[in-house]
Amino acid sequence: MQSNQLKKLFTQYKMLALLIAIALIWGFFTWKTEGGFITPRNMSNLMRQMAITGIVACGMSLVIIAGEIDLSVGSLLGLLGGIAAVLDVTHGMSLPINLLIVLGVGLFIGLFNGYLTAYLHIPSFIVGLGGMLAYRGIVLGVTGGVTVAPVSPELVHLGQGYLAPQLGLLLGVVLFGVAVFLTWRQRASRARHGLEQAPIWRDALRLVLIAAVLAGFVTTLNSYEGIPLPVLLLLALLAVFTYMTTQTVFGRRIYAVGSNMEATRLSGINVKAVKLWIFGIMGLMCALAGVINTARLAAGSPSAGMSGELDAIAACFIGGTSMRGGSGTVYGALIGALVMASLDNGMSMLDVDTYWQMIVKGFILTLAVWVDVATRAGKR
Amino acid sequence: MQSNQLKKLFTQYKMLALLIAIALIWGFFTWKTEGGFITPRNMSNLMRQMAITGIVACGMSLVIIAGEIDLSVGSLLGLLGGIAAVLDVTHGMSLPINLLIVLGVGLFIGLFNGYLTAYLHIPSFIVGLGGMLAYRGIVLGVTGGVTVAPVSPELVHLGQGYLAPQLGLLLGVVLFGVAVFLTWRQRASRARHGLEQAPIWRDALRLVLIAAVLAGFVTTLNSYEGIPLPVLLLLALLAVFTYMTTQTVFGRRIYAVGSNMEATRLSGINVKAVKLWIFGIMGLMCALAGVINTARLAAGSPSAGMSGELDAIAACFIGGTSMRGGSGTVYGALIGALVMASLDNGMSMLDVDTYWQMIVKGFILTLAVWVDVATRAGKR
Amino acid sequence: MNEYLLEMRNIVKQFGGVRALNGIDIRVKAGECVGLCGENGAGKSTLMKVLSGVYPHGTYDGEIFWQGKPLKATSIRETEAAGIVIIHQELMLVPELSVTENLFLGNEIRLPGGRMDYDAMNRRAVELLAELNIRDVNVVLPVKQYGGGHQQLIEIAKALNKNARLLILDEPSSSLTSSEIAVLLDIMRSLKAKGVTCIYISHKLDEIAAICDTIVTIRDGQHIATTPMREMSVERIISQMVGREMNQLYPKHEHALGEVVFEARNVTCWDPDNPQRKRVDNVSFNLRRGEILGIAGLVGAGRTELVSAIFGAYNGPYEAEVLLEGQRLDTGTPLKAIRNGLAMVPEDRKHHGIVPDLTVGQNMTMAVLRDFAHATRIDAEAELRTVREEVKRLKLKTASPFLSITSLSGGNQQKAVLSKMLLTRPKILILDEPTRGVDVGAKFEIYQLMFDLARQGMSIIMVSSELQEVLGISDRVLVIGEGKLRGDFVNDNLTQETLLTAAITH
Amino acid sequence: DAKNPKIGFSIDDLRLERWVRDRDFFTAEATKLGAKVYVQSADANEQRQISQIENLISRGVDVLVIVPYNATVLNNAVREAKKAKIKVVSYDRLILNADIDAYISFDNEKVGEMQAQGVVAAKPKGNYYLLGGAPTDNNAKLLREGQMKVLQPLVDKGDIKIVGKQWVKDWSASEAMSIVENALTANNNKIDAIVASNDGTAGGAIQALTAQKLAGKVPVSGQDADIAAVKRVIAGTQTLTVYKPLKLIASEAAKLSIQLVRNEKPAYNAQYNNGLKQVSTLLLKPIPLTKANVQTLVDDGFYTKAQLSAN
Ligand SMILES: Nc1ncnc2c1ncn2[C@@H]1O[C@H](COP(=O)(O)OP(=O)(O)OP(=O)(O)O)[C@@H](O)[C@H]1O
Ligand SMILES: Nc1ncnc2c1ncn2[C@@H]1O[C@H](COP(=O)(O)OP(=O)(O)OP(=O)(O)O)[C@@H](O)[C@H]1O
Ligand SMILES: O[C@@H]1[C@@H](O)[C@H](O)OC[C@H]1O
Ligand SMILES: [Mg+2]
Ligand SMILES: [Mg+2]
Repeated sequence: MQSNQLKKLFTQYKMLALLIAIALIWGFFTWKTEGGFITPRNMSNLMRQMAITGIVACGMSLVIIAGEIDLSVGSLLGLLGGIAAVLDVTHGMSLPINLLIVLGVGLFIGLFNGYLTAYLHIPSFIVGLGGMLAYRGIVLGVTGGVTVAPVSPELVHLGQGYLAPQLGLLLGVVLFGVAVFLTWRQRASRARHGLEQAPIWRDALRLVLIAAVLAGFVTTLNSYEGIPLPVLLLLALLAVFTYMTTQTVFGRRIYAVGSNMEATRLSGINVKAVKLWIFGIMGLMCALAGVINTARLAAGSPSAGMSGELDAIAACFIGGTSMRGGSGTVYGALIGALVMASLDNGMSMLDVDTYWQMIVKGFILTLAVWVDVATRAGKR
Repeated sequence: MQSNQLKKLFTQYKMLALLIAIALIWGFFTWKTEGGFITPRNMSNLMRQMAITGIVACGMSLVIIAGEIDLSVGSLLGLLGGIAAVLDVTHGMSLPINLLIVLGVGLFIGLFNGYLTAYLHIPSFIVGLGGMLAYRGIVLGVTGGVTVAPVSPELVHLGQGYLAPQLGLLLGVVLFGVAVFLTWRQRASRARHGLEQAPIWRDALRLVLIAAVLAGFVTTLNSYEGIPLPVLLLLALLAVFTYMTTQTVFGRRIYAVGSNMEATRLSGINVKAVKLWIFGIMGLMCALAGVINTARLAAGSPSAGMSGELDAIAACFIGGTSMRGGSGTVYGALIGALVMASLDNGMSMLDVDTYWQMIVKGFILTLAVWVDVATRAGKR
Repeated sequence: MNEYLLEMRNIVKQFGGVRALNGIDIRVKAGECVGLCGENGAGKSTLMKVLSGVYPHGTYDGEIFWQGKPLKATSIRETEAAGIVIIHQELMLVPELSVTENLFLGNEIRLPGGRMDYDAMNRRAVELLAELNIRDVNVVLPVKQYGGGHQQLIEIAKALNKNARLLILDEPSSSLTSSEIAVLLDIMRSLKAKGVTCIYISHKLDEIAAICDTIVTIRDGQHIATTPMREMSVERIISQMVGREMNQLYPKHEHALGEVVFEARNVTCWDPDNPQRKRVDNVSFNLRRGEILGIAGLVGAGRTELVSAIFGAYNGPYEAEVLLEGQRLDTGTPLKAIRNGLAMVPEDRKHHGIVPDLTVGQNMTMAVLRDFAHATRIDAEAELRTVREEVKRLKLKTASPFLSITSLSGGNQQKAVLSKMLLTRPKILILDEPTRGVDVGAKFEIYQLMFDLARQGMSIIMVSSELQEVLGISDRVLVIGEGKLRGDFVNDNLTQETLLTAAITH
Repeated sequence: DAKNPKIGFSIDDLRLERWVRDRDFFTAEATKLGAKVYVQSADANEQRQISQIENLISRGVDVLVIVPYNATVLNNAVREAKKAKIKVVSYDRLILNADIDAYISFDNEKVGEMQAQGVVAAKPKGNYYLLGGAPTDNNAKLLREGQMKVLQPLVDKGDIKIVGKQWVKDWSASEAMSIVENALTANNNKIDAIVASNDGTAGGAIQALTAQKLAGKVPVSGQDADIAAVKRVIAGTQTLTVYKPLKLIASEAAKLSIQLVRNEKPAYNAQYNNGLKQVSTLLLKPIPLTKANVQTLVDDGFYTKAQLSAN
């Protein structure tokens, strides 16, 4: 029953396996690079490198939880990044307006994808395939196939800037405060409803853990240059999405739709609208990712985001989102993105041959999901 | 109820919509190219151009009918084509042995994919994603990233050769003979079992139609150079796969597995073995497609087959294979491949801008599936 | 040679932490028909799955002896080869394959080269169905074209085709009407005459009483008693199952009927696959406040279609005019229907009722989640409190509302789905086969709840294939036949014969 | 016909900036000479390129001008063309093992040499990082060979240490950026020079350097004279780009192909062996372009002055 014990542990704490995997991967690269991997600077790089995939993966995890898939995100990201670059470079538009337009277009295209899927009942796989071609075509049309550069310093700052260390510290403290407040509020509310309380030491332990993680994160990044802005954005998204999926009506409905759409419909939920908005959010995420990508490159490239959908999807699956829909978490997807980015980063630091990099990535992706499947309970 | 009538017609003869679509597409291009599109020579081109996607689509349709998907086929095709080229160029191996080895490796890798999916329960989407990376990595390793050329004339002949016109004619006649024989045998068997017969005029009409299609096909291709060998192979595969999926126990089990895996398992069928072999067959198809591709290129290229999986999958879906598994036909997939190839061919003859080509293809793909969905019964 | 054909000794089966079977022993003599009785979740299906190799040897503890020899089957193939054939509780058909292909799935008749011998199989299929008195099924059409009742019969035919020594039937009759059940029981008797041993599971205890020689009752995964039927009565079976006496099955209470509150006019539904054919043909009826209206009919009569159309959930073209308290309602979708005070508990629990990835509590609050939300955030504590109250009110058996709903037994899943719809506080409650596959105890509770609701002024429409239930519960009964309204009876000295006659005659 | 010939122009990938310009210059010149041009882009897909060439043949063109995606795989397609009596010109990249009529190009190996020389001139000693092209592009290999021709002696001498080299998938700028970020980290910023194989990847590399405030201090090479790159050269963050006078090659190619159709004798200046035959070649000179000679671009009409000074 030894192995069963282990299985149970993994089942209960799904993320455990992933965290162990990350620890192993980091350990290995740290050893091989003689510590180079674990330096604050490389951690900062790593986080920045995962940011774009991470942003897309946030949206993608909703889509997959709802039982759909979106293959068009790579092209869409390219298109929206391209639009941002064109507006910035060619039309000299100011950053806020530019952002607003790009987000608007992203939302619109996302809703369009959602409309095709939810209302016209075209399987999302097909909508995605079609979009992948069409949106890439439009990027080429919009940019004329030419790299649009150089973009304005304000835009570049979005991709390359840092949060000043003091602000980062402040942020950490505020976040911890929020955690304390939320814990207190939950206890109060449970008391009010006469529900039993979790033992106080457990809540305390949780807070201590949160404090440790926050402190580690902020000090590491601060000892380089501060929290990179794309990473900050990713954190904000993580918070918003986690809140949305766990605390809101809409979030609960995403799981319901993905788990049993017909039963959800018969419970008086407008499943079409839910799907529509999920794709809308996906479009917004593509807009953010596209802008950050353009900012990081300081240029709008017609091939930006190529095969970005695969990275995002892989991140979700590595992070334990179920293929069949109905279960998964946003933080899982981000950990998945971190695994992939760590591999890329570590191998490129080690100067591993491209073909080995591809083989290793393919292998790890499959392995990760296999571990997830194998340790999951009951199913046979 | 007018529109309902139409719906019913489309539902009953699913291929009708597709055939009409092809007629429209061909008509349009013929008009626009002032007849250039419909020349025997271009028809020959068109068929050759669709052959590789068609071969992969044959295997892919089985995979999708069984409720799975295989994203690794593009890379696998590249790998197997690369191996064929290396064996031919570097090791000067004779064609039959080369073919045997490549088919063997293809089968083996296919079975490996199948094993991961069916026995280790890793979702095929993930196995495919992993394979897509890993196999492409191996191609780069095997070829050293350079194109392997020039391959031997025998191998090239496989991709560029033609069946002598007389033989083509003979083939047409033989095929018609087979059709007559099969019709007769079916009637005999039904009589023996005391089942009611279809009216004789309907069988006769069917035979006349078959004769017309065969005659048109053979004479068109013969008036250029004859039936291209890859097209011949594709026809043979169409016959084998149609026979397999409609007449054999194994074939029917593919549908059973895709439609209700649990029920199939509880009927005492080894669903894992069925899936294993479906992937095995997919591997074989990749081997054939890889060899033909190498033959057509007269070289093994490290980027061969890139994104070939998308074409094959799109062909299946356009051809009416259901996303959810359990229904679809091989000839549908080939008609799907023909639609895509016709668009590519026609637009390139018309000198349409690439970006427009992509937009149109994305649009048509989505449209085709939408028509399929919209005319399909019942679901809302 | 051993006197027992089958012995199962000390069988233990765990799912995660849950012990579904807790050391069960049962023995079956050759040629007898054993009735296996127990409440929902007692472990009947699990025991039979262990026996038939669905759970392979090694995934459970204990021993199985078949004809005196240990049986360590690791697959269904092996048990079938030994002559053990099971008809599962859930329909196990492949919707896309033809009826013939389903009947022969796994036992195809082959021609050389692995070819299917369609002609031979089709002929045999027609014969098999004829034995079951089914003549309106075209064996070359896909099985998905046929409704639940027909599918169940096809499933039985499939099992008969396998030449079983031991035939296990796990609730084969739950979606059959009484005339079909009569055919089924006849077939069971003729099988018995041919020396086939049977294990029969059903919550319809009169069927068990009619054909079984021995009754085995189990409770909470443990064996309670094995008794010859001649020493038993339905009442005794019930008390063994439930662990207490139950003197009455239908807790009929007097309740006052009010004015007409609901009206459905000219409901017509067309077949989604065949737009010419009407599944429901111009049905109109009304409903009073506090009334329980039973809808009876043969399988495939179109009752499910009728109520789905009223609820805006019918999957095909339809027309319906619905009036509540004199107002025309727009019930184009379930959402609108619910907003207007209608609620429906669908027939197919697995596909239309539960949401498997959500917890018990989340399933219950699904339809009214908005009520718990402040701005956007769900007040988790308020939600939990409501769930707890509901669990208590409906006597829903679950260790915790945080468990996955799939871990509940069928009857308790049914209660959770019922609770989901009740939380919307409907004026009109539609129940489609509310007690299908539900054990007597839970049934009783559901009936009681229905009466409570009716007394509080809710009007209830109950579709049911169990005529006894219809007669035991309803104030008024509609009979539907071939999509048409065939009768509207006040339940006063009404008999099963009257209803059946109405259903069958044109 | 010879008066108004039809030219089929099959281009590897119009998603790369330089080919867009090639197309425009080529079409303009050919139209002026009375020809009609059909342009096809294969989107970096050899199979598609072959199909498109076949389609151009069906279309009845008189001459094919091909920018091969993969120079080694067009043997069959060229054979088809010859069968239909169509002349074939290999544009920029030499089609190998095939019966082509002419080749017009800049020498890719030469480009590689110029890239390396330009960087060495700016930083004769130190740690070098080599940023290659797409691992699937044969040209990327040729560039690397050219670069090594210059660098190897210096490595042997001990002046230069190559601290890392990577190929960049699809010539992707963002991939290049990550690679350089990681390389800088792995080497504690002790990278003194980067030999990048084209302007797209150079752009990514320079973004990574900017983040370390090293842009302008670490020499970076490129090629193609992309507008963004030229601006960087002017700003001093990119050391050089190799300018291949596209207008020249495009108009020469247009002239040459029309001459072939009209059976006139083009003025070749070299012979290249493509594995099958000696191919008559018109070789044009690539020009290393630094801040000192950007004016060339304006003089050539490659860019306007306004374009270069904008932003
Ligand atoms: N796959 C499973 N995973 C977890 N628990 C299960 C599983 N299958 C059954 N159980 C549990 O085992 C117990 C016995 O279930 P079983 O289906 O055998 O009951 P049953 O007697 O057939 O009930 P019913 O009359 O409702 O069909 C129940 O508590 C059920 O929740
Ligand atoms: N999912 C479905 N797809 C296609 N046809 C269906 C489906 N469900 C039911 N039908 C058709 O509708 C007819 C009536 O079905 P149904 O069994 O629901 O009627 P009913 O009167 O409610 O009987 P039951 O007692 O079985 O509920 C069936 O004969 C079947 O042909
Ligand atoms: O000009 C370059 C070309 O020669 C190479 O093949 O692809 C990349 C381009 O930048
Ligand atoms: Mg059961
Ligand atoms: Mg019903």
